[in-house]
Amino acid sequence: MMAYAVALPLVAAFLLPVLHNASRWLGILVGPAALVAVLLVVFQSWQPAVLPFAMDLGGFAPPWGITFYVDALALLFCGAVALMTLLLWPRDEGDGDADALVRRRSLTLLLAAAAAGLALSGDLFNIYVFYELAAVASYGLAAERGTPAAYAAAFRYLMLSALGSVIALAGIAIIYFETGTLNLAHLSLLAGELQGPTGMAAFLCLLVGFGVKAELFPVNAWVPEVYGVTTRRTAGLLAGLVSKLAVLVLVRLLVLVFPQEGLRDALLLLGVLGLIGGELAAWKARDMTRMLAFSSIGQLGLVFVAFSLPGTAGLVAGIVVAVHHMVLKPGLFLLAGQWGGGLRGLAGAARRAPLAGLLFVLFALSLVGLPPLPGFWAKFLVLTGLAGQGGGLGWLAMVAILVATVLEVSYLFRLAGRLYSRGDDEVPAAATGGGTVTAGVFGALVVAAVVFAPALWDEVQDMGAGAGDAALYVRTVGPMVPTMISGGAP
Amino acid sequence: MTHLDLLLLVALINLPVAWWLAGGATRRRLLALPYGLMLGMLLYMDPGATWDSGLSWVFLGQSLSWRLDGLGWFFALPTIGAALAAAAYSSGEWGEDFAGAGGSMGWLQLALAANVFAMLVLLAAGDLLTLFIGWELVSWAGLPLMVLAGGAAVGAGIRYITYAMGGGMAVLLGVVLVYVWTGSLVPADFMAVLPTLASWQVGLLVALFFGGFGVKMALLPFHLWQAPAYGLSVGPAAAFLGAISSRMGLFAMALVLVKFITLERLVDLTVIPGLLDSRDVLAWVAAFTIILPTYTALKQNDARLLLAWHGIGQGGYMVLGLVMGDAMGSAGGLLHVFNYATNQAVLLLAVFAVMHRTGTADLNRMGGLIVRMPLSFLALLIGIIGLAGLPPMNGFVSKWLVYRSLVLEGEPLLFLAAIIGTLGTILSVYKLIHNIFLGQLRVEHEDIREAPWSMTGPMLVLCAVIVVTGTMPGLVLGVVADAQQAIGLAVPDYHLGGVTSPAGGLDMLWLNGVIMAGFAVGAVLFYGFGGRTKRVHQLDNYAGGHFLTADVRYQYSDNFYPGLMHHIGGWYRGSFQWLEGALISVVDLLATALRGFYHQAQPAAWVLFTITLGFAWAVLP
Amino acid sequence: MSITELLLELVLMPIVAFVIGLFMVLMMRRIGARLQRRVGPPVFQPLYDIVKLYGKRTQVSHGLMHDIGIVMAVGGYVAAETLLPMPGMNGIAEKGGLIALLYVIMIPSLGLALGVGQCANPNGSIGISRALTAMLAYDIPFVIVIFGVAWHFGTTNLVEIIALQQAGGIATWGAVEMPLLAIAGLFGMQAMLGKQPFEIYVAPAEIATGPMVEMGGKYLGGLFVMQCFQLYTAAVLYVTLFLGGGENWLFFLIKIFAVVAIPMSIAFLFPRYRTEDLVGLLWKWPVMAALIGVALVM
Amino acid sequence: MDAYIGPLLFLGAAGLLAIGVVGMLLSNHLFRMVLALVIAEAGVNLMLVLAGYRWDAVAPILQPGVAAQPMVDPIPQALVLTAIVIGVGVQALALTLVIRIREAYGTLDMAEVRARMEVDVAAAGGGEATGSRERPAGGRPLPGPGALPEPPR
Repeated sequence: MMAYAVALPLVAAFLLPVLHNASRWLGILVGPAALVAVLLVVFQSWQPAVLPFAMDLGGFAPPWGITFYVDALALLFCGAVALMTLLLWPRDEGDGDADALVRRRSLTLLLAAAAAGLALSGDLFNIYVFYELAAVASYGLAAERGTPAAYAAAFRYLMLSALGSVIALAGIAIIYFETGTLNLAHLSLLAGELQGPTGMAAFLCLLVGFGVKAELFPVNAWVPEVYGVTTRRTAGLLAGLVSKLAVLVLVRLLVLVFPQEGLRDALLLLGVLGLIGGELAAWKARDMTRMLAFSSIGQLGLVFVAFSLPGTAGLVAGIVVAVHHMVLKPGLFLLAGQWGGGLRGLAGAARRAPLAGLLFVLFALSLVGLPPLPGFWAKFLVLTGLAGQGGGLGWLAMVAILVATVLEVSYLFRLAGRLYSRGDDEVPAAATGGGTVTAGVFGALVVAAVVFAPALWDEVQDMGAGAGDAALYVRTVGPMVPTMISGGAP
Repeated sequence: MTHLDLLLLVALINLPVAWWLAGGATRRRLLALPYGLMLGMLLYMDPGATWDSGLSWVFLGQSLSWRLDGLGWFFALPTIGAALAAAAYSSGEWGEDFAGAGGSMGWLQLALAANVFAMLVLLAAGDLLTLFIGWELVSWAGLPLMVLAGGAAVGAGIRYITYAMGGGMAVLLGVVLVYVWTGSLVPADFMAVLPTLASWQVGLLVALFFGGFGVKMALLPFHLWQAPAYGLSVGPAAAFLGAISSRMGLFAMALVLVKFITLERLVDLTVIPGLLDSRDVLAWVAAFTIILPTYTALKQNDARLLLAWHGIGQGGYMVLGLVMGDAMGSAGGLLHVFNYATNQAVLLLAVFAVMHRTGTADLNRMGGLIVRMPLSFLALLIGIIGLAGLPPMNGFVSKWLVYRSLVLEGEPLLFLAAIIGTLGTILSVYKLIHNIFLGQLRVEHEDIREAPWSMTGPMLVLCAVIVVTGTMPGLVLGVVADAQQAIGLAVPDYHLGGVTSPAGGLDMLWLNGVIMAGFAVGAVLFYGFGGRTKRVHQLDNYAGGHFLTADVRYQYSDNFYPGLMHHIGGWYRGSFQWLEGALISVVDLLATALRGFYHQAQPAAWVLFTITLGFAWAVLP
Repeated sequence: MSITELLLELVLMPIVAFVIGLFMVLMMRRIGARLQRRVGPPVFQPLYDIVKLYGKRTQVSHGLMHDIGIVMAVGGYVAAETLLPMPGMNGIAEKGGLIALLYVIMIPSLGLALGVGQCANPNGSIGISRALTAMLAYDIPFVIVIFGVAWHFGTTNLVEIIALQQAGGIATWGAVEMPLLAIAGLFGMQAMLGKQPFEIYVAPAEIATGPMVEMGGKYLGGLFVMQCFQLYTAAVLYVTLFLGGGENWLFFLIKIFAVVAIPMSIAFLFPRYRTEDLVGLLWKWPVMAALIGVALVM
Repeated sequence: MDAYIGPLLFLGAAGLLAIGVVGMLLSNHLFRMVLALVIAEAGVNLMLVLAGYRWDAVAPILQPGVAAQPMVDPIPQALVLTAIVIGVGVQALALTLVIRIREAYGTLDMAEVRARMEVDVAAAGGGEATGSRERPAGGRPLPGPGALPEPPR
């Protein structure tokens, strides 16, 4: 049943060009229809009694076949994939050629399919394939605008990401070499094999490999370039959604296969570097898109810091921070699309588009953490987790989060001040008027999070507990058929 | 639905109501009504009792609760009073003038109402988490009120919010540490665990909370933002902000440092063994906060900035009094919050009344306005006497209490610092009143009229409050005593006229009575015995034989104290601006380095670097 | 001490102070004359001056604040007198202590400053800025002295300070136990009375650029009256703090005239300091002496 | 002898991977970077195959008549197929991008391409590009007798 979440967008992606030539209306409707179908599937299977359940694709029993593991967390991300892609559905960017739009839409559907796959898949190599699928789709989206800068940015991103994939594959090879299996549940049983340095080396390879997409600190040099050349909606999708799924994969690995303490410290250190690096670079950025790109690097750093906390508290904090950023960043990117232009040219922009101005202030306040807004609760959870953990790195992380917040306030409200200033120079009319409406939907989501905070909190706590329980995962996937070669190579 | 809920509800409803009232020219008259209602409700609630609130959430494993005790009540009084004065002031001709000049009255009233609501939420905080939530709301509510004036005020506002969030984050870290170390944020629980904490832990908490709240109080290292932020904002907004907004820092300091961590614990937290304990450090920060901003105010040439700088200086008295911790000192510190709120409100409203008429607040472009605006002169005179702390006015009582506690606690250097601050205040307030109201009247100001009643009304009411609470400080001392008991401090035995104590008391009824009697004797001597006086025109003046004409500007206003400046002129090197600039350039350097990282030609190198580092780290034990 | 007795004292004290003040002004002029080898004015000359000034026909006023300035100047000192205990008459010394007195003495200078400001004469304003700078200068050592005394006697109530000193006899006098503070107090008093070398803001030669530039007739008369009160207040305050106050009227008069004679005799031997030098001097030696004195007392 | 073959082959694969990665870093020419990527991916695929390799086993093909002998693990070989396919796809895309960049920027030197791209990305985003030696951000004239010649565009 949940396989539709991957299958439908995939089919729609390939059918779209064909249907577009057949009739204009069909071309427009098929994408959103597929996504709405996925949403229905997700809601339909969201009964707590049934969750979590595992699906063996093609009937092959684990560990031979590929299993899809569906728990509350995976469903949340699947639903998010469908909803966000629907909201950030590529619109006509004003350059008029329809087939560019079709190309962009099919690539987006491909991206959605791959993202759903990443959320659900329970097999390491299958995750690698979906990751590559998502990567190729984002290369396409980066290069698709056809400007020289787009080609250059896409190429640099491709080289970085391909190198990462190569190293991830090396990691997978090491894991297979050690344990003889790639099924996460089975790996979780054989986790004892991976305690030594080779296991740690394997995880590092996977961390760097998948880290490229998750905007991990040293390997995220592509972010400002790619988000600068793509459309704002694609940038929102990439920053808000796909990066979180790469993080989700890493978290599953941490929970199921690599429970060593040292790895969490590595994640924490890289997260802190990403946080401070992102915020400092954003403080210096000259145009709104790149500022938001650097800000997303910073926030992803915060997500890594949150997930590096041990136990359910870390998972819960990570989920809250990840979902909060997932809702916020696309909204900000849409507003950037609405105004466009460098920071200097935005003087008085909010006076001409008051709703957009209000939304920007709402998003900025939540990003910074004004108490009733969800941003504050996320930050509070991370800080209490870190303080509880203590240790030199814990203190460094806490101070880093606080300094990063002050930097965020400085550059976001410097921009807000410019938006509301009585600037006289006219702002170029933005191409897409629709951006504000969608941003309004994201704004509504943030406000809803404030109103339904207690209910959401219980929901998130169960989700965190479920995701953190490795034994539940193995039990759900079911008994492992004994493999022929349990030891691996001679 | 307890009284406190009602009060909070009215404050919340006041937001849309204020926006709506500000819309119409006729409706604007009723702007002050909601605040009057809130003041009435507050006065109906007895400050001695603790008012619990019905609403409390359990969220994220934390319980959020609200209750108003004596301390909260005492700070709520000037908050609502200042808002009432500001609203009344802006509801009249000033409002039409402001709206006419393109300002948005709706935003102003909404921001004012939001500020009052945020402050009430803070003042009624029941536990540390609610305190922080209220703190953040107050910090953020202040921003729109500051940036309404546009132009330079926006830059000052952005600088303010960066400082405020720095302070807020320090407080958040403190709250988180308290939660982690003591397991709970409800005062009843963590106050029991606090004494068992190690001294470095309590030291860190004190540093975080004092630093965080000190940013709002503009204590010394963090004081650069307040003068432009409060001075350059719109008229009644400046009066409200100057009067009470930064005193929220003192409320939080009193609640956390005095009630939760207790002053005794501060005393035995030695910084330099034998010489300096943490209470002394706080006292000296307050002492320097009294001196430096006051002498910066002396050099200001804009009336609003001069008064805003004094706001920072007077904050030092309050913290000094509170930190002394004995009955007299803490009573003086807390009473000074109320007294200073009234003084600063009157002064700023008077300066803005003059600005409303003459269009400028530059001290070098005014003079001789006493003949045209006598009521504003009277308001400013009463305000500066209160600000300088001279007897007939209430400012004297609170400063006397602080001095008395400094003398009898045996703190000569702190006492000297406070007196230097007072003398500096006297010098600079005389410069203020002289450059605006005394001296030669300018040609362009000859036909201006007194400020309209809607502006002079609130000013005169506040003047009456100053004189009455000056003569009968017992009225306010009663509420101060409740506040002191709420945070566990000794209470001085006060009576209507002042304070009695074995080591020398104060009775303002007699003192003011004698002063008024003295003035009467002087008046009798002057009017009774002397001949009839002949009024002369301002140009009929001794000018060493020269014949004075209107086009010669015969006024002394710039470089007002050359003798003093000869000595301390060299000390104005702006070392704090340099410090702030250095910090910003460090951040800028790091940011440029980071941007360089994202502009490198070969990003893949970092993949290899991370992998090799990771393998080395994995292989080595 | 019933209310009526208290009210009688409140009326009587300023009058007694004024009379003693007149004789102090007379003594000042006589000492000046003796030092310059001339006879000096007759006994009631100060009174004659005041009556002449009040009687003048042309009284030039620059506005209401100009008049109220003089009223505050005289009234302020009248109020200050009631705070200073005399032998037999304590007035309201218990109600307001040493610190209150320090502030009440500032009211006349503020009133004078406002009055001169209203005269719209920049020379007057320059004079007032000098006067306030001088006040800042001499108040710092004076305040340290007050701290030392209040800490030494453990109270700010003047009546108690006198009682303590009289109980212990000469050995417990302020001057004996706190010599350095006494010397610093003398410096402070010298500047407070505006005697050379600290008389830049009241000097007759500087009248054209001093506060008195627009003062004539009863305005100048008011300032003369203020000068009498000023001399009396400074003398009695010094005696109260350092010389054990007056056991009876004879000792009291001897002490205050002796105390006032000191700055008078010093004054006529010195030229005049400029304002910046005045500030420099007063911040250097008296402050150092006072600080060391307080250190010894603590 | 057989004990050494496995690790030796594994080292060979790792060597190929190292050559690929280091080759990509050191080369400044776009096409050489793509070639380095090809080598790296070949290395990794070899490593993946070797994960299932046994010295004394035969190819994992079940023929009806032949008796079952110890066979090499078939799963990594299946995985390698997909990995190779993905690699080829990515390399093809990389080459088309190299061609496009050559047409647009007229150069294949990575440093210059990046500098040009930076100016275009900044222009697309609306802000000014960060300073470079030719066009200093601060706008102040460069010291020295004459301004630098305008870079070939």
